[in-house]
Amino acid sequence: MTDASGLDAQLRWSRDGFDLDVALQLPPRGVSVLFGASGSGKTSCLRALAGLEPACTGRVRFGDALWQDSALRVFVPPHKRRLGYVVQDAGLFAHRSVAGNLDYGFRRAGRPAHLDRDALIDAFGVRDLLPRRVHALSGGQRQRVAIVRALFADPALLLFDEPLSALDAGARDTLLGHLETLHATLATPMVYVTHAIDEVTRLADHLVLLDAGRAVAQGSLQATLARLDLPPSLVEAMGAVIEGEVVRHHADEHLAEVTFDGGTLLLPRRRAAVGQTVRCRIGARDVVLSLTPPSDSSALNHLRCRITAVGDADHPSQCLVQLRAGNQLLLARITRRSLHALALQPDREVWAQVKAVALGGQ
Amino acid sequence: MTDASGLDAQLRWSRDGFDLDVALQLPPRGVSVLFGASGSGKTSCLRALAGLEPACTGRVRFGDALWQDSALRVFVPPHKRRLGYVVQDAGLFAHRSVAGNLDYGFRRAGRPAHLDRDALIDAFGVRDLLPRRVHALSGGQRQRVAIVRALFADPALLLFDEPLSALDAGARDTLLGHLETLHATLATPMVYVTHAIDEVTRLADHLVLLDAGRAVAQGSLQATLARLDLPPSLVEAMGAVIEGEVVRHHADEHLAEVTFDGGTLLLPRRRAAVGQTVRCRIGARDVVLSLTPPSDSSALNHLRCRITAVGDADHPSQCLVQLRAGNQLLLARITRRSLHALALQPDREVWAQVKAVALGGQ
Amino acid sequence: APGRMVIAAAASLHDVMGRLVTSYRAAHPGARIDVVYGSSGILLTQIRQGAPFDLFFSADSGYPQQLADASGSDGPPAVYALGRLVLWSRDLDLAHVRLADLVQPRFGRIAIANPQHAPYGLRAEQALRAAGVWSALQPRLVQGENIAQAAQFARSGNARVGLLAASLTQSPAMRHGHVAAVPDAMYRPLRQSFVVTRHGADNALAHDFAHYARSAPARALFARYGFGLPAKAH
Amino acid sequence: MPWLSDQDLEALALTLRLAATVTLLLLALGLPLAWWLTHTRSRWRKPVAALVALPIVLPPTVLGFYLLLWLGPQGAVGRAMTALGLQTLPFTFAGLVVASMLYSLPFVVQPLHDAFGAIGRRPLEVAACLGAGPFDRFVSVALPLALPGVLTASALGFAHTVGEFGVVLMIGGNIPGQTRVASTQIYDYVQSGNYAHAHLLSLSLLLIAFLALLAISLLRTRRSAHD
Amino acid sequence: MPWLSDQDLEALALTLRLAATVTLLLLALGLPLAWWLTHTRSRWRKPVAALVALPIVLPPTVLGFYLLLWLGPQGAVGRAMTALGLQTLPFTFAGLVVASMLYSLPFVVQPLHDAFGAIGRRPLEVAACLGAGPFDRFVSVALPLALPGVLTASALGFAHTVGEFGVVLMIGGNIPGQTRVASTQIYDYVQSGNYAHAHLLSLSLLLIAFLALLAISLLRTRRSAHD
Ligand SMILES: Nc1ncnc2c1ncn2[C@@H]1O[C@H](COP(=O)(O)OP(=O)(O)OP(=O)(O)O)[C@@H](O)[C@H]1O
Ligand SMILES: Nc1ncnc2c1ncn2[C@@H]1O[C@H](COP(=O)(O)OP(=O)(O)OP(=O)(O)O)[C@@H](O)[C@H]1O
Ligand code: MOO
Ligand SMILES: [Mg+2]
Ligand SMILES: [Mg+2]
Repeated sequence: MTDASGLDAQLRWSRDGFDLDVALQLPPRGVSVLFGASGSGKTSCLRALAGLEPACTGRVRFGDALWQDSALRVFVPPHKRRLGYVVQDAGLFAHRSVAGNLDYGFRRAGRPAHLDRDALIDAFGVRDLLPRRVHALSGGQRQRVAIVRALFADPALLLFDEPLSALDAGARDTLLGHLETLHATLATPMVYVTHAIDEVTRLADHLVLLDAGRAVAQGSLQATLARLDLPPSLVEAMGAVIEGEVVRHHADEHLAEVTFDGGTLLLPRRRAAVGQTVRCRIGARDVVLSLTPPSDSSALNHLRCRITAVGDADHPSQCLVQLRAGNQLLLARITRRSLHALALQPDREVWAQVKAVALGGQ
Repeated sequence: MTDASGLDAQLRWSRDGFDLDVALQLPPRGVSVLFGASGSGKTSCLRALAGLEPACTGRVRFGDALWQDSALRVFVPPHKRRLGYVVQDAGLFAHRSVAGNLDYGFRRAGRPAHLDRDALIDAFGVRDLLPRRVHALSGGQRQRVAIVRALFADPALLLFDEPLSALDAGARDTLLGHLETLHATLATPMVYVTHAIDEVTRLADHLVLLDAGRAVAQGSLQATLARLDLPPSLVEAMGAVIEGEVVRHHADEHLAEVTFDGGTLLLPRRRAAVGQTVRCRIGARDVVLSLTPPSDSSALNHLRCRITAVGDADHPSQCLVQLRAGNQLLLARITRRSLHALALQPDREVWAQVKAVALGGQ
Repeated sequence: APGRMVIAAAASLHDVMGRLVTSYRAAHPGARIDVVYGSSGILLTQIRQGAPFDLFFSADSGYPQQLADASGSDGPPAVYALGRLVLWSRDLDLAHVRLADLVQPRFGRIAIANPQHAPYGLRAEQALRAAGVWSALQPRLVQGENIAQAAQFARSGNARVGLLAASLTQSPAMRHGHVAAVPDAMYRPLRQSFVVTRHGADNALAHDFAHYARSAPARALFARYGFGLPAKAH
Repeated sequence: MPWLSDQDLEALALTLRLAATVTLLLLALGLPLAWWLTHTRSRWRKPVAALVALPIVLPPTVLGFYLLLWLGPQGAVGRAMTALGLQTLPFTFAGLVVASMLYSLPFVVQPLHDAFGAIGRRPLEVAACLGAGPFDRFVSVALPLALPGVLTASALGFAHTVGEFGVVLMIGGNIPGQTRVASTQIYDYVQSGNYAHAHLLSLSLLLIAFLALLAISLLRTRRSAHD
Repeated sequence: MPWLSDQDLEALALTLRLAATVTLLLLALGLPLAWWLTHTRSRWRKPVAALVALPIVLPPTVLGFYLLLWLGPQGAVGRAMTALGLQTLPFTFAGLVVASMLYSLPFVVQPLHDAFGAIGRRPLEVAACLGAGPFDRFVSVALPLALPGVLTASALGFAHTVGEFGVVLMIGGNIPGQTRVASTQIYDYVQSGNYAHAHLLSLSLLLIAFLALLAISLLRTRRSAHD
C-alpha cells in the first residue's frame, strides 16, 4: 500500500532500553488501529506522529503535507498539524471548566461552522457536565470530555490512545456506535490505539500489530484477522468480518436479512436500511461445525462451507479451521477431539452454524 | 448477609450533584466486585472505605475493627487500616524508582517475611522494570507496578480500582490468573472495581451493582448473574457460573472432564488436578438450544435441561431463557424467532449445546 | 523669587538643621527647602556621583575639603560650628564620671559612631585613647553607622552610655538623660564645615542660605544646641 | 498622637507607585525569563539562572553603591546615557525603578520558575495538539496553571520593593517627593529620635501591606479551592 | 591591589556562619509551618499566613529598629530576658540570628508553601494507604517531591541573610567577630572611601554566592531530569 494521500511514517527512536522502529502506511480514510501488548510502543508511535517527540527521527507525511523529515530537517510543530489527540489519561485542563476545555480547541480551529457541537455534546453525554470543574469528574466522564474536545478542534487526523478503557460496557457500546457514525460522516482518518478486541473488530478498517517496538503485521482488517499465523494475543479477536447487503427486514422479529457472497445471515436488526451495506463479525469461537445441516436448533444461521486449512489455536486442545463460503473466509475454533471425531480436513464440506445473537453486539 | 467478620459499610455522602448512599455487606474472604456505569460512584465507595474522604459519613466495620462511625465520632485514618489500594491512575511516586515504589509499603508493613516478593515480581512481570524511573513506564507497566506495590504492603484488605483497564488482553489474562491464584492463597479479601465483564465473571465471588450512587443489587455471583432482571449493562455478562469437580483428564486431547450436579462438561484443560473444584462460566450468548440431542456437530457439550422461565433480552429480537440442569441454573440468549419455531416455553425439556472452546478462556 | 534647594546634612545635625531651615523659611515663604541626612562619607560619595544637593553640611572639614579639591564645590569649605563630644546615659548619673571610669563594668556597653568614617566616631576613639581605656573597652564598644545611630543605641538603653554629639543630646527626645562633658583637649577639634556644591553654584537660594548659616541667628541656634562657634568670618 | 504629615503621605504614595511599577515591570520581564529558563535547552540556561539569582546575595547598600558608580556620570552606563543626551539615573525615580528591579528580580523569577516547572509537559502538549502555538500555550495554559506562583512572585516582588531600603538610600539620595520613600522616611524619623512619627508611618505601611497580602491570599484560596 | 585583610576574612566567615545557621533554623521552622499552612483547615490559617508574610514589607531598618526597642533592656522581651538572667539580644550573634530569621522567614515559607501545594493530595493519599503516618508521609513523600521548592527556599533564605544589611546595622553594633558581617564591612569601606577594599570584599562575596547558587542549580537540574 503506497497511497500518496494517507499517512506514511517511518519512525526510529531509541531510549533507555526501548527501540522503536516502525514503518506505517495508513489509508487516507477510516480507522487504523494500533494493536499490541502493554509497552509495545503504541503510545510512543502516537506521540511521534503528533510531533511531541522531536527526538524521534524519521519521516512523516500526511496527505500532501510533509510533517517531518529528519534528513531534510523538516519538522512541523504539533500545533500546525491539525490533530485531535486524545491522550491515555484524558489530560484535561485543570484550570478550565468542562465547557472551557471543549471551547479550547474549537476557538483555535477558528470556530468551524460546520461542526454540530450540540449533537456531539449529546452524543457523548457531556451536556450535564458542561459547567463542572474537571476535578469533579469520574474517570469515564473525563475521557468522554477529552474525546469531544478533540473533535471540537476540527482535526484533519484523529489520534486516540485507548479512549474507552476507562468506560463501562454500556457507555463504551454507545460511544463506539458514535465513533462508528463519526468516521462514516467526518471523513477524518483516525489512528486508534487499543487493546480491546471488540474495539478492533468494530472500528478498524486497517490493523497494525505492534510488538516490542516493531510493526509485525499490517493490512486491512479482513485480510489480517483471518490469518492463521497471528500472535496469541489476537486469538480472541480472530474470525471473519463479513460485509453484506441488507435485503429484507423481518419487522415483527426485529431481524435483518443480509446476503453476501457466501450465503445469507439473519441478524438482530440495526439502524441500517434495506439496500445498505453492513459489516458483521463472526468470531471463530462462535462457529460450530457439523456435517449435516442441523434441524430444530435455536441457532438461526447455517452456512455451507469448504475447509481450506487447519491451524493451531492458543490452547493445545483446540485448533483453528479456516473455511470458505463463496469468496468469504471464515474461521472456526473447535476442539481437536471434534476435528478427529468429525474427520475434518481441508476440502471437506461442512455446515457452519452461527447464532444470530452472536452477531448482535457488533 | 450479616457476617460479623466481613466488611460492613454504610456510606452516605453528598457533594455537588452526586449523592452516595450505599450499604455494603461483603464476605470476609474472596473478591467482591463493585460494578456499575461510569460515574455511578465506584471510586467514591473505595475512597470512603479507605478513609480518604472524611466528609463521607456513616459506619464502616472490617472484621473486628470499627473503622468509622460518624455517630460515635470514630475515624481510623487510612494508614492504620492496613490497606492495599490500587488507584485508577496507578499513583506511583515520581521521586522513586520502581524498586523504591515497591519497597515503600513493604518497609512500612515491617518487611513481612511471609511475602514471597520474588514470586510476585515475576508473576506481574516487573523484574525488568525495577531500576526504571516511573516516568519511563507505559500505562500498563505502571498499573502492574501499582498492583505489586499494594501486595507488598501485606494488606488486610485489597482495594482495586480498575487495575487492569490499561492492560492488553494477553497481559490481562495472565494477571487475572495471578489475581485468581492470589485470592486463593492470600486469604486477603478484595474489593474490586471494574467495568469489564470477564473480570467480573472470573474474579467475583460477590457482586455489588452500583447505579447513580446506590447499590441496586448485591449477592453471590451465581445468584446475581442468573437473574433475569438485571440492568442492560450486565446483559453481556449474564450466564451461569458452574462449579464442578474435575473427574478425569483426557491427556492427549488436553481436555478436562468436569461433573456437576446437572451433568458433565468437557473443557480445555487447566492447571487444576483431578478431584479439584473448578469454576466455569457459561455465557447466555454461547448456549444453543435444540429439541433433540445434536449429532455430528463440533460442539462437545450437551446438557439436558428444563426451561424454568423466559425473559426479555436487551434487543427486541431476542429473549433470555432460564434453564435448570440438576440444581444448576443456566441462561440462554436466543432469538424470538427460534423461541417460536421451537415452541419453547416453561417446563419444556431441551438440549443445551455449549462449545468447549467457549468455556476455555476463563 | 521662591526657589528650591536640597541640603545634605551630616547625621549630627539632626534636629538643629531642621530648626535652622524653619527659621530661614519664615523669611523666605514659598521656597521649597529639603534636608537629606546621612553620614558625611555617604553624602560625599553621592554628591560626587551627581546627587542634586545644593549644600553639603559635613560633620568635619575633611569631606568638604575633598569635594573642593575635586572641584566639586563652589568655593572652599567654611566652618559653621565646632562639634563637641559628650558622654550621655539614659539612666546612669554621670556626675563626676570621667572617661577613664568607663572601664568599670557597671557602664556596660558603650555606643560610639564608626571611627572609620564618622567624624564623631573618630573623635570618640581619640578621646578614649587619650583616657587610656581604648583597648580595655574594645569588647564593650558598639558602633553605630553614624552618630545618630549611636545615639539611638544609647537612648534605647541597649548601650548604657554613649559618646555622642552634644547637639544630639539637646534634642527633646534626649534632653532628659544624664550628660557629662568630654574635655576638648582629649580629641582633635571638630571643625564642622559646609560648601555650596557645584550643583548649587547657580542656585541663589543656596548661596543665600550659606550666608544665613553664618549669620548671628544661626550662630545662636548652633550655640543653643551645644556647638562651639568658630571665629566670625569676614 | 501626631498624624501623618504631608511628607509622610508623599513618601507613602511614592512607595506604592514605585512598588507597583517595579512589580509590573518585573512580571513583564520575569514571566518570559522564567518561561525560557524552564523550557530552554540552551547551554546558557544555567549561567543565566545563576546570574539572575546573584542580586540576592549582594547587600542592598553594596548593590546600590555599585549602581551609583556605574550609572553615575563617571560610570560606564552613565557616560553612555549622557552621550545620548539622557539624564543619568541616580537620584531619579527611574533610577529607583531600575535598581529595585535588579534587586527584586530573583524574588520574582524564582517562584515563577518553580511554578512553571510544576505544571509539567502534559497540559502544554495537549494544548499544542489542540492547535495552540507557543505564545498561546503560555498565555492560555501555563499562566493560569501557574497562577499561585504568579501571585507569590507578585507578592514577593511588591513587598520586597516596599521594604527596600539600602538600594534606595544609596542611589535615591532620599530626596523628598522624588526618591524619599516610606522606608527612608521612617529611617529619618528614627535617626532624629522622632519615634512617634516613625511608629505611625510604620503602622501605615504595615496596614497597607497587610491588606495587599490579604487580598493576594484570598485570590490564592479562591484558586486553590479548585484543587 | 590589596588582599583580603584578617578583618575581611573574619567578616566573611561570620557571614557564612550566620547565613547557614539562619537557613537551617528557618528550614526547621518553615517546613512544618508551610506544611501546616498547606493542609490545615483551621480558621487561623489565613491570619497566620498573613503574619508570616508581614516582615517582607517592613524595611529591614524599621524591623531592626523595633527589634532594638523590643529586645533591648527597656523592651518587653528584653525585660523578660533580663528577669530570667539572660543577656539581652542586641549586639550579639544570637540577636542577629533571631532578627535575620524574622526577616527572611517569608522568603523561606512562601516557596515551601507553593511547593507543598503543587504536590497535590494524590501521592499523600497513596502513601497513607501504604501505611505511612502523617510524619512519615511528610518525610518520605512530601519532602522529596517538594525538593525544588526546598532548594529554592534554602537559596532564598541563605542569600537573603548574606545580603542582610539593614537589620544587622540596627541591632548589630558592628562588633568584629561577633556582629560585623561582610555586608556591613563593605559598607564601612565604601563610607570611608576605601573603594579597593570594598571591591575586593564584594567580589569575594559574589564568588561565594555564585558557587553556592550554582551548586543548588545543579541539584535542581539533577532532580528535574526526573520529569
Ligand atoms: N519517558 C520514557 N523514557 C524512556 N522509556 C519510556 C518512556 N516512556 C515509555 N518508555 C518505554 O517505552 C516503551 C513503550 O512505551 P509506550 O508508552 O509507547 O507503550 P504502550 O504500547 O503505549 O503501552 P500501554 O498499552 O501500556 O500504554 C515501554 O517499554 C516503556 O517502558
Ligand atoms: N471531587 C469531586 N467533587 C464533586 N463531584 C465529584 C468529585 N469526584 C467525582 N465526582 C462525581 O461523583 C460521581 C461518582 O464519581 P466516581 O469517581 O465515584 O465514579 P466511578 O463510578 O468511579 O466512575 P468511573 O468508572 O468513570 O471511574 C460522578 O458523578 C462524579 O462526577
Ligand atoms: O554626623 Mo556623622 O558624619 O555620623 O559623625
Ligand atoms: Mg500507552
Ligand atoms: Mg472511578
